[in-house]
Amino acid sequence: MTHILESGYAFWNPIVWIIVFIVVLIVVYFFRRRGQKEYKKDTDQTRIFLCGGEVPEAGERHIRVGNIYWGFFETLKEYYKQILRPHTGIINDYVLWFVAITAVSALVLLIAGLAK
Amino acid sequence: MLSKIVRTVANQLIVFILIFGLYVIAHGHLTPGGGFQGGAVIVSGVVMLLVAFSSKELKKSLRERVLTILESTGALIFAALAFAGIGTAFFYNLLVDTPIFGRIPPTGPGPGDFWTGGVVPLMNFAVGLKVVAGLSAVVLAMALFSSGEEVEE
Amino acid sequence: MRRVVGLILWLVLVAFLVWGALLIHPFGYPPSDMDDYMIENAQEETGNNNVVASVVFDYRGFDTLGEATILFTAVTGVLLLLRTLKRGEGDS
Amino acid sequence: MAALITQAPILIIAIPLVAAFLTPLIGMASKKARNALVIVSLVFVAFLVFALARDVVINGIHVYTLGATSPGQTIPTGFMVPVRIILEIDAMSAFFSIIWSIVSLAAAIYSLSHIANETGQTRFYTLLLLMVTGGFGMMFTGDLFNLFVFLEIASISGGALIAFRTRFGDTQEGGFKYIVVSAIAGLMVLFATGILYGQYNSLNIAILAQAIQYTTLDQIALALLLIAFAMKTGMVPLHLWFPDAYSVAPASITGMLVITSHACMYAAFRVCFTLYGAVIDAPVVGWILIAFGLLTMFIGVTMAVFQKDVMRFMSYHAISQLGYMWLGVGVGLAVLGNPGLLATYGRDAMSGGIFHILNHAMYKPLLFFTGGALFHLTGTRDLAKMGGLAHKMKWTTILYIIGTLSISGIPPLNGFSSKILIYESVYQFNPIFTVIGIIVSILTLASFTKAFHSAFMGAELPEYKGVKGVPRSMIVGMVILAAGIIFITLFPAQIVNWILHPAADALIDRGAYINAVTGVIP
Amino acid sequence: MEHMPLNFPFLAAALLAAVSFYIMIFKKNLIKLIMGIAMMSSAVNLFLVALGYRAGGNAPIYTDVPEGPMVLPVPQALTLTSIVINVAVLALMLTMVMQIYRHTGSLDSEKSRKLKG
Repeated sequence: MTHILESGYAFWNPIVWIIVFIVVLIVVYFFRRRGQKEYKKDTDQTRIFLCGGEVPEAGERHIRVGNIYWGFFETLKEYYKQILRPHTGIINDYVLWFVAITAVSALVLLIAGLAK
Repeated sequence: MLSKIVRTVANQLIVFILIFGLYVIAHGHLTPGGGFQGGAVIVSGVVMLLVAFSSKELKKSLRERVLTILESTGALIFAALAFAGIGTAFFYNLLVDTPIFGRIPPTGPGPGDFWTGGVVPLMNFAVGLKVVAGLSAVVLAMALFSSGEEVEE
Repeated sequence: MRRVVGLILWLVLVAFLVWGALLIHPFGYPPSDMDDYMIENAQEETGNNNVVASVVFDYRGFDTLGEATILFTAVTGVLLLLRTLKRGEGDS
Repeated sequence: MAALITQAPILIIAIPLVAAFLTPLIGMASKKARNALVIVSLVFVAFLVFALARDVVINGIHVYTLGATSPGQTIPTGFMVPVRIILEIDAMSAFFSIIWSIVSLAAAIYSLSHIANETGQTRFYTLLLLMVTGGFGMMFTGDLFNLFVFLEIASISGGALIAFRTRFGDTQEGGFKYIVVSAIAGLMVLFATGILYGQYNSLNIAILAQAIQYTTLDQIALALLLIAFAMKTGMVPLHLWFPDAYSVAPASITGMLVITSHACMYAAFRVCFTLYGAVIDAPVVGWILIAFGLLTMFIGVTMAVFQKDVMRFMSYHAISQLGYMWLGVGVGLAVLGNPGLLATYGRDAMSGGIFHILNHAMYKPLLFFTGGALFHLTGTRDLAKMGGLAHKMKWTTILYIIGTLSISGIPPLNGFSSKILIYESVYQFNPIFTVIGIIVSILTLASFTKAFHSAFMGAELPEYKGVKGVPRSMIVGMVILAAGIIFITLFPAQIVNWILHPAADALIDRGAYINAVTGVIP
Repeated sequence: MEHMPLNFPFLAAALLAAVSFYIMIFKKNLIKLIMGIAMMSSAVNLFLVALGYRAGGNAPIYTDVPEGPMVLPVPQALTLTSIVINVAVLALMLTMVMQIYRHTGSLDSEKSRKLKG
């Protein structure tokens, strides 16, 4: 039993990948060793620097979910307006969707059956 | 809580409803009927009591804890009767040709013989017990909830 | 809008249902291999005069066990949903 | 042991059932005994499932005739069609039952402390065991009406469990929507069963598959069955009930509901490949599945990026992941009539879709469990109220990262190995589908990064200074699934060869399924 | 009985199902929705029983049965099962509607919804 996952015309072997990943980690670690040495904990070096102004509290400092990917949603506003319209949350609409898809797929199957 | 006439009549009538329900359950393997139908008949009697007396009155005599125990017992008896035949196959009717309910009726039309049917009459009784306990528990719980009473947990 | 579209699709489904009802075997003359076997052999195999009872509890007894299980499930669910809440977890 | 294997199909269904009947009686006596009963029965069932699956993969299909003079006697002597209910387990059923056993065990262990301070725990565990029974029955039965019965068992218990927290109003609404949708789907399945029974006078799937002729009535029945099961799996645009129900349920139940939707997907595969396999208009139905699959992937993920409720966000991701499975299996179905293409990429596409079911069944319950842990600590599902929780829940953060990397297909985790199978086999069918799949994967990673930042990252918030850590049994339940993820990550090829190719072949080769009942040795 | 040209019982089942679908699509009241589901289940039960009828048949019970053909027993068993299943489903649905009414004070499927989007 081979350890290589053949897929179409490529293959995938996690063990080799992990070994390569570890090697890369070691190389990165050696680069990091050659960095600055005079870093000290619990001094001004570790304090947050905000243009010299005082740093706000944890609650205000945290970026809430509403503000993440603002530009993405601003760009796709039209798409989301369209896509949110069927999501009404009314149970009758759910039944209507079921009826619609059943009727349409039955029609498709029937026409395909007649075509044959 | 309805008037005294209704309560008296209900008290008398419940006996006949119980007898008819038990008849439907017991003859499930001979005549139309069976555990579910007879159980439903008996539960209709319970609903009559619930209408005649208030749910608070009925709660004194019908504890939901007892009903839960009865329902689980009925289900367990049914499952055990199904398991009994597992030596050959699950649900194997092993009581045919045995002293208990084991007689084979003559083929073709004829008068029914009560001691036939193998495990079927026993399963009818188990299902009847289960349906009576379960449905009356549901009806009682709904009545208690809608009248704002405490429903046992 | 919704009403019109819904009516159209509903009519399509109704047409399918009615057409299917017309296409089934003529009423009263069903194909019946399996059922004839049960009607003939129910008395010897299960010792029941009531063929329906022997189907419900012997031939298709597993369905009946599932049916009883569903009733048990529903009763448990109803008693679970209608339980009175303890102190401290009122509506919120 | 041989006798145990012979009786295993019914024992796997009956043991959780009897345990569920016993739970109310024992729960009155002591809580500890009740929890022990639940865990022990599920562990024993898992052991039986693994033994049975091994035997099925080695020795072929198992049949179990209920109530016959011997379990192997599917047809009464001197007769040509079976009259009794037959359980039939092939590699596909075994595969799904393995998933179900693992996830239900993890969910039960997770529940121990997740619902520790709620009322009605005994009934909760009773319904949980009944749900396990329903799932196993759906996967094992070879009888169409019996499939409907077990579908109803799983649906009713699931609906009651969704509405478990009765002190919130939205749980009742979600449970009601789930029950209504399940009732309609079940009634449509029953309608189709009646149509098939009226034509061929049999309820056994194998016998129906032998006799079926694809008349107009059969086409209507196929549409009813396919769309009913697709609605239960949550295929766009029939997914609208899906987030409503999944977001309000207790997290352990949400993890199990994912697998019940997979069980309905199994039923849909069974209908398409086995029941209608000989006569079905394969390209048309395959393209229907592919189109709905692509729609499901894209709309699901775009809705998920938008969400702010953590469980709802994960539910939409569950929807979009279901699309991958529909896509892979749909491609396999579209080329079913063409042995050459089937050998080139169709079988790989189906294996990829089924492999994705396995991976999804591991990482999606894990992610739902982490969401439940967040709810357990903060008491809210709103991501906007969370932040800096990595200080409180270190284990949960690590497990969440594992699940995130896995769901968004980052190598070397298991999501990647199934997605590469799907991508490269679907690419030979139509390159556009692969592009869409990769875009969906990118959006998945983006949205999970957003949720990760807003929930775990950042400084410790003042309102969550006092909360305690996540209880141990919840961690254990999550670690079981994470261990499954790591195992699949390390040995993808072995799993594909051991169980996935047999499962795909079991779908393709319907003759074996029929012969197992009719007794004809090919 | 004579051969029916138009399968009236099957037509009745189909029309009953159609009416119940109409109710479920267009009636906003939750109780009416449940009524629609109950009608749908009775339509399915009628369909199943009608499937099993055999012209001029008696009930398949050998106890003092007159001579003649017997109707098919399996559809009756299936109908029995599906009746009990639908009873269970309806009981659970009504319970949830009671809870929804307790929480939102409304039975309208538009007013009593919290989950959307």
